[in-house]
Amino acid sequence: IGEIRRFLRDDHPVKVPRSYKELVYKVNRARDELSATLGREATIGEIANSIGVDRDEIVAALEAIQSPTSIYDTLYQ
Amino acid sequence: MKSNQITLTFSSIAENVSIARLLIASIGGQLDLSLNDIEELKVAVSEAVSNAIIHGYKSNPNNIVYFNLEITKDSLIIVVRDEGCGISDLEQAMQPAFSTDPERMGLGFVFMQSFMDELQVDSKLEVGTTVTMKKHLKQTPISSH
Amino acid sequence: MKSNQITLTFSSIAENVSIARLLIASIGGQLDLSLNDIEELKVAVSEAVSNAIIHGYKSNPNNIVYFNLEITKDSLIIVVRDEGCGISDLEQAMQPAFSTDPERMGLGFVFMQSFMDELQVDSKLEVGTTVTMKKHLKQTPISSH
Ligand SMILES: Nc1ncnc2c1ncn2[C@@H]1O[C@H](COP(=O)(O)OP(=O)(O)O)[C@@H](O)[C@H]1O
Ligand SMILES: Nc1ncnc2c1ncn2[C@@H]1O[C@H](COP(=O)(O)OP(=O)(O)O)[C@@H](O)[C@H]1O
Ligand SMILES: [Mg+2]
Ligand SMILES: [Mg+2]
Repeated sequence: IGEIRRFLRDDHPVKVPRSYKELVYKVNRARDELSATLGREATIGEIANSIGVDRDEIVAALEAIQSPTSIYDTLYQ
Repeated sequence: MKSNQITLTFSSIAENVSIARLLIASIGGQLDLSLNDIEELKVAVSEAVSNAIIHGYKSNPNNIVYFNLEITKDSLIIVVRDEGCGISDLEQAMQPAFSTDPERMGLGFVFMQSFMDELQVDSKLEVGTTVTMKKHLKQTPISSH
Repeated sequence: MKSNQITLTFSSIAENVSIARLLIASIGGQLDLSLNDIEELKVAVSEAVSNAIIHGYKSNPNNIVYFNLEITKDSLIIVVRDEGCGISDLEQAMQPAFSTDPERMGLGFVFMQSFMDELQVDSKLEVGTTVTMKKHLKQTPISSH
């Protein structure tokens, strides 16, 4: 799996504008706070409302910061 | 959410996996799912589309992948289809950790199966492969916007 | 960037405008365009797709909008097509500030024209409207608007 991770990382250089990273940071914080308050997973609409952005901005930011590597990292923990 | 029909067809190049992911994520957004559910949909779609490109079409960019979404009152139906080489032994192909490529992990179908509520694969040698995945939708909670 | 063909067809509902926007933004990112260029592409696409839904199909959700992208070595070609009511007087429709709806600004075609390098509109009453927009790639774009 280490081999594959390295392959994916080298093969998919992803440029991520800083604004996307900042947005994803805010999204994750809002998600944690809302989920704690609501006692369930927050929906993307609830997160979007709480930080004042469109749902599709969240969608675009999450895809932009997502490298294939991070998928496998998440799934194989 | 209103019923909705979306079809995306694209050249079988790796860059387009991200387009299919964006599309399903945006639909997940319309359906007001959780980020976790959206991530799972993206993984299931990535795996199906990657299989079409890598296995079905052997990464030949001159082929076309068909990606179809249908949203009804109570479900999201995703169809990924290729007109590629097909799968000779489907039961074997769907087994965890089975891959015809020693470099690969053989977990694509496992992810599709575990992240979606229903999975059906139809395949015919030299004709192609169709993967149909279904996610049941809960009756929408009150969303405020 | 390799040549690429992408076709998106979708129900004529307002929510789908944002899918077309996401898709063109992602392609703009793949083509390594500037954020400004990407923003302009999103506006041009929104205007064309909104026109198809609002004017072409009078917001009837049971119709289909066709959105086609072709990327070649030197250009990005975007086609937005509807099979709706068509435009009776095209020259008039394309004039700045002209709208058949008093509530609207009549600037859609103006944006498409100024943000894209080429714009062609073909329309036939009761048959539909096809908007073809082209952006030249690889030339340093000196924004002129
Ligand atoms: N669309 C397809 N066309 C042809 N063969 C396929 C297709 N999808 C899957 N397969 C076959 O099924 C096997 C298992 O697929 P999967 O579980 O995704 O694992 P992996 O992609 O890692 O090999 C593949 O190795 C391939 O032989
Ligand atoms: N796809 C279409 N189908 C039918 N009529 C259209 C279409 N696109 C534009 N039109 C007509 O052209 C006019 C001008 O379009 P536009 O410049 O986008 O302004 P607006 O949308 O604000 O009215 C519209 O008011 C409408 O009458
Ligand atoms: Mg696979
Ligand atoms: Mg308009």
